[in-house]
Amino acid sequence: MTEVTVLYFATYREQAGVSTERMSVTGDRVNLGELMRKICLEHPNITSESNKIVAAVNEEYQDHDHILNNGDTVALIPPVSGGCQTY
Amino acid sequence: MTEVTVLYFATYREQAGVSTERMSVTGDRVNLGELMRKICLEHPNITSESNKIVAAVNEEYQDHDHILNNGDTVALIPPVSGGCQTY
Amino acid sequence: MLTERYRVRITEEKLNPSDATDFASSERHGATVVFHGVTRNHTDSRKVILLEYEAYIPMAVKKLEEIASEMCSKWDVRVAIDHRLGRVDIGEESLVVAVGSPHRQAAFEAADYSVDRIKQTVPIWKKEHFEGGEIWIGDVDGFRPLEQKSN
Amino acid sequence: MLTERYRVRITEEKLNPSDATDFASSERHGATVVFHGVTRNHTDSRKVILLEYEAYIPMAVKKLEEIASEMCSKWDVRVAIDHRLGRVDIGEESLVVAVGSPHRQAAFEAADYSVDRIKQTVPIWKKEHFEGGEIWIGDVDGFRPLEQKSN
Repeated sequence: MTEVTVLYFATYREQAGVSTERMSVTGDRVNLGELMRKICLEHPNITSESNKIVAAVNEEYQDHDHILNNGDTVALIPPVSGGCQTY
Repeated sequence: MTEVTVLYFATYREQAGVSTERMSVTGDRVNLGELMRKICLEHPNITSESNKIVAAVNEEYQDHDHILNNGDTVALIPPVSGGCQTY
Repeated sequence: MLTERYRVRITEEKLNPSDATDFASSERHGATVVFHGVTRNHTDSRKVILLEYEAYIPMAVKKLEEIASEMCSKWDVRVAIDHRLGRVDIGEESLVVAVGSPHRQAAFEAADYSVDRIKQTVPIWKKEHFEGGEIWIGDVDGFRPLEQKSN
Repeated sequence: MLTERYRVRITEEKLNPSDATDFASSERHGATVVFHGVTRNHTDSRKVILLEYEAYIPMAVKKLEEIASEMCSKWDVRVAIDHRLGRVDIGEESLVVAVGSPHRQAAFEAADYSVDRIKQTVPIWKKEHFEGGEIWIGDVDGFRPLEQKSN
């Protein structure tokens, strides 16, 4: 059993209808990809495929095979667009 | 007989010891090169060779074969260095 | 010493470019290049009303610091990066990057580079409010979150 | 209309970068790049005390206007160029170029280009006062007065 805090921003926040929540995944060596699948099942309004979602664990981007620890903070990160309007 | 006003800036001003003067060159179709030779004879402290001096006539850079007119303003232009210190 | 060569800020206040410029300057410097990212009244043919910025603040600060630190290690520069959040009206700055250097080429290159990098990794998003709707803008192609993980 | 897209100034007063930035901005613009040329405390190993700028003012204004006009024809930009004359102390600006554009790449390119061009054709000179002497600085290699005569 792995329990984490999940943060939603921008598009994901609006689609999930929540900005932060606690979430538990059964199992010992749960990876980021499994958590994303669970999130997409619980929030069917999230339009991205779970394997395409970029996420950060404890403020660092991680691949989906990254193993989660109890107490981690996981943030779903939509494509970023800071800076300015122009390319 | 061609009479012009001559302006000296920066290094040339200090070498000539004057910032502006009237100068006459005998002849009808006097070119800029001839004026530069005369200037260098009259101001022996100017260290540049006369044929290397860049000059502007009426605020426009000209080649040394440019023909002068009575009343022209001729400026001796040292290599410029506006902007900033760095390249 | 290294930490004094840059500073980053994320704020809801109006940005102050001259403050960033002052931070980036030094008696050793001959050049400062200041980039202002400003809300524009259009995107392609859409008429923009305002932009609204949101960030994952602690991670955005961390990523901006990584970019500033990277600039200081690649070039002989001092760097101030300020990003605004919340509503940013037309003509107002969302981003100010000030880069000072002994040499102007380094200042230009580092400033240009910083704007590219900000679009690749910093978790800040904008919602464009235009005539007739609103949309979250994301640059899927530019987004390169994992490129720099080893930092 | 063309003449309203740029303005140039030569002055003995301290330069005001935010005034130049304001001139270069527009509701159409997403980016402004501001270059500050600043007196530095050294040239190679010489300790610089101050710089002193002199110009052939009417011709310098004309050449700066040619450069600004050229920038506006090559890029979609608005341009303000301010050059200071007389004594410019360490840390003070001798040159401010503000370039606004809908697109940041144009603003960066045009700003960088302007500084190169200013060093090629504009009759402004500086005397460097350093510890132990003074010297007129001239960039013999960079000076390209006749390249653009046809303008």
